[in-house]
Amino acid sequence: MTAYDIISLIIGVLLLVIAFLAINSKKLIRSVIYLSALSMLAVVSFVLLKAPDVAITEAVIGSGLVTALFVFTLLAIKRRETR
Amino acid sequence: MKNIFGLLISLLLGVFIILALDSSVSFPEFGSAVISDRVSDNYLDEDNIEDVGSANIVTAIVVGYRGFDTLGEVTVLFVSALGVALVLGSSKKQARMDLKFKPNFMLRIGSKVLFGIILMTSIYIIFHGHLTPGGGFPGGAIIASAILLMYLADDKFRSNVKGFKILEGVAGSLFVVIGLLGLVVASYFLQNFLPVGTVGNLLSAGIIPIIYVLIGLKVGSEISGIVDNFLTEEESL
Amino acid sequence: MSAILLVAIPLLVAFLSILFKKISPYLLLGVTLFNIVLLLVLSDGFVVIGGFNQPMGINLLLDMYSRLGLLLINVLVFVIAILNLKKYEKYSSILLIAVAGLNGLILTNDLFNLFVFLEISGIAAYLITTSNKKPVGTFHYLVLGVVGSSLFLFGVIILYSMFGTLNMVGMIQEIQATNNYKELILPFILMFIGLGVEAKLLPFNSWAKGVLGKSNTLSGPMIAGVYAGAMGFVLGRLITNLFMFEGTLLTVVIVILAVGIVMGDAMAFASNKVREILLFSSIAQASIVALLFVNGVVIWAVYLIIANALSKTVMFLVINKATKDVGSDNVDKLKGLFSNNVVVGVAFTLVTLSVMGLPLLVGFVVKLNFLTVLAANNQIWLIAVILVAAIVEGIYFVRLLVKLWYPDGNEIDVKYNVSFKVVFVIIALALLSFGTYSTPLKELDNSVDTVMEVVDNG
Amino acid sequence: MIQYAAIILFVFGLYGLFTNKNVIKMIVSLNIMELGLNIFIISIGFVYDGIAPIITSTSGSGLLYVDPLPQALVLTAIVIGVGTTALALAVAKSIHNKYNTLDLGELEDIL
Repeated sequence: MTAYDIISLIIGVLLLVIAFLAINSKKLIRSVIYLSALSMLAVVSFVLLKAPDVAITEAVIGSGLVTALFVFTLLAIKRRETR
Repeated sequence: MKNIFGLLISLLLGVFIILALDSSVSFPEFGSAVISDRVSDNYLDEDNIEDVGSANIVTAIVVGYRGFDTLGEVTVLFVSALGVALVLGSSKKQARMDLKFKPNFMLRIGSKVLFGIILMTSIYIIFHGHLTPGGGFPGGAIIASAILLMYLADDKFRSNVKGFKILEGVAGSLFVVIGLLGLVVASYFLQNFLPVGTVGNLLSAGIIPIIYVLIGLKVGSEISGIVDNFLTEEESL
Repeated sequence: MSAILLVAIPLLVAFLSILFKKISPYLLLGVTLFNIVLLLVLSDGFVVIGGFNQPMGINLLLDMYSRLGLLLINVLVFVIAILNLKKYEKYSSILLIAVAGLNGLILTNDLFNLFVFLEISGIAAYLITTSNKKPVGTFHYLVLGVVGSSLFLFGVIILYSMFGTLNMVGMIQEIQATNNYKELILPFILMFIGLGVEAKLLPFNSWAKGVLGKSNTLSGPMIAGVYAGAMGFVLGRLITNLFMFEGTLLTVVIVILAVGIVMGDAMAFASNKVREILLFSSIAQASIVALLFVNGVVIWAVYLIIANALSKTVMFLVINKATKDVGSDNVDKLKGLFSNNVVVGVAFTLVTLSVMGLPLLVGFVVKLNFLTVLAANNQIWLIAVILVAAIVEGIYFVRLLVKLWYPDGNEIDVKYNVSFKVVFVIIALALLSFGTYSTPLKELDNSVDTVMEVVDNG
Repeated sequence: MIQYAAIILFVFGLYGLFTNKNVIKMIVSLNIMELGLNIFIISIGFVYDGIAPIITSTSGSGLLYVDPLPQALVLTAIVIGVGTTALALAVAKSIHNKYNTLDLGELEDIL
């Protein structure tokens, strides 16, 4: 087992654990944060798979902007509920 | 209980897919794909690289060989930006959503400085899309995140949404027009009708950098428009 | 002149239309007219994009089969756009994108490109359904649509990693060269299910109830007429040329489709809302179309798609207009709808009888012919299923027609514009003349399988 | 290894989609599914000891590159994913505006 295999094993397991948490967490905001973390891990795996273009795009879009959109939606919903 | 049951079923499905792929002879094992049997061998061929002129082969595929897909993808983003505006915005005037925090002076000025730096990064990434990793999509998204920063740092900030709309429409139309020019000047839609120059130079690869700049502008303005739509609401509330 | 203009021009105009909002409905009409004219003058053949020949680049294929599909789509969108000119101005840009997406979907000869166009037309469809003002239905449609296209992409990628190409012709050649059928079950079933979502086949057609059951004069005919027609053509292309359903898989697919027919007609029979009757009937019809393609009855399947798209457009237009004016789509509330609108009533009746497959109408010709072919193939129990379904269909449609014609003390006031009436009459007449005069489609018989010819001859 | 994880991730997304009734969680599940699919697509083009498909001045001939085509496809797929996610969130917001809940289970009683 090379170092590469060990790293990819760790990343793979982490991906699955965080995905499970994202699906099953009770609070919506946690779910969104886990999704963002998952996206970051996907970036790492893209780098491991030698795809720098995809890694940059996923880093900006996946874990940045999409998370922001999720958070804004949750904010707007929360504001409506408090009113 | 229902949860665990569903989990088991889905895991079973996953294992089934994995086993089916593993037992298949044609499906290559992870890490031992034979590129020379695939179309991609042509893209990595040196003569073809000289013909297209882009050092980054992924860019050569995205904008060159499969440029039509990219046109489609820009359209997807266009129509979903249109849809977000249609679903969220109504005829009434829109105002900023109250974020319930007051930004202080340092934050406002500091974020303006950062805004410039981020914008410069995005321009660099877009212009070097055919040489280094990056290009129109991440570059455009970085533009949008700069705009997002301005929205977050200043609770009164409203970008020029109308300007975005115009930029979006013009950039998209220019993309199609360049494609049609290829049809008229050369003989195929989206054909490269400019000289390609030397592989590795900034001014090389013919229409690829031009299209990537247009894509960057379009993606940037569309995502900024979406962000604006999510951060505003009807004034009457 | 090149077939690429069929996609490029609608896209260009769509990008421009957000700058000129005022005239965008007229732009839409102009573009669809332009496409129809273009389709009549274009010559058949492959269209290369970017100057890269297959397998490196993407190419499009225009042949008799895709030409029919494109004509159907553009004519129907033109008609629907005219009828909704004033009411749904905001949706013109989206309809332009939908036209571009559906044209590309039928034209393309590249599997990943097919996925991209599936997404474009899909998102346009979700947006068209937002005009229903029923966000939950739209959300269901969106989620299932995304799942479907993801499954489709999954299948395409597995095929790519096996054969190293995305071009459909190249892929078929590779598959024939390898000739290992067992490995292909997984990707084919994934792609089939993925397309089945949009085509309203089981198991992912539950979105149809939320979307079509609450539809209006824009979304109803668009989704049940235009989209169903386009997806039928795409499914037919893939089933006849790419998918090789053999052995157990063939049985499974046929059983799923047969269940779809029976379920659709049974649900329609049980419902007392007009729109639900129509949508369940179109689910059943979609399954019949797919079943015909699986059995290799291409020519009559094409016939059936066209007849269905035309008739469902008329039916949804009539019913949705009436529903809007009356405020309910319950059959009993709409009693006597046609006693004041005789022209509309006659057109609707003709169209319905055509769907049921009565003599003199196109539905009859189609049904007779495909049943003959199936009988020649010894598919006895399949014939039985289709016949039983047809009887059930006959019962609920006749029941519906009787109620819509006889007021029975129910007073309703629905006015149809002249433009509506003209459209209904033209489509009904088209269905009639198709039924009695079927020679032009005989010629089609020879020119449907261009892809196979190309595969064989290189 | 990552390939197996990607397939399971895809299936996890499906699982989340069909067990959750909350609109936001369903959209999160959709995203997880798309992420899994994207990683899977990249993984089929991976070659051990391959390098990223970018020509630099130091690279001579005879080098082993990973397959660039899947990377190009994923770039497209990611952007399409953003489009659908944004649209889905907008629809979720309008569901909440109309019914004051995000739970589709509760909505079944109203509809």
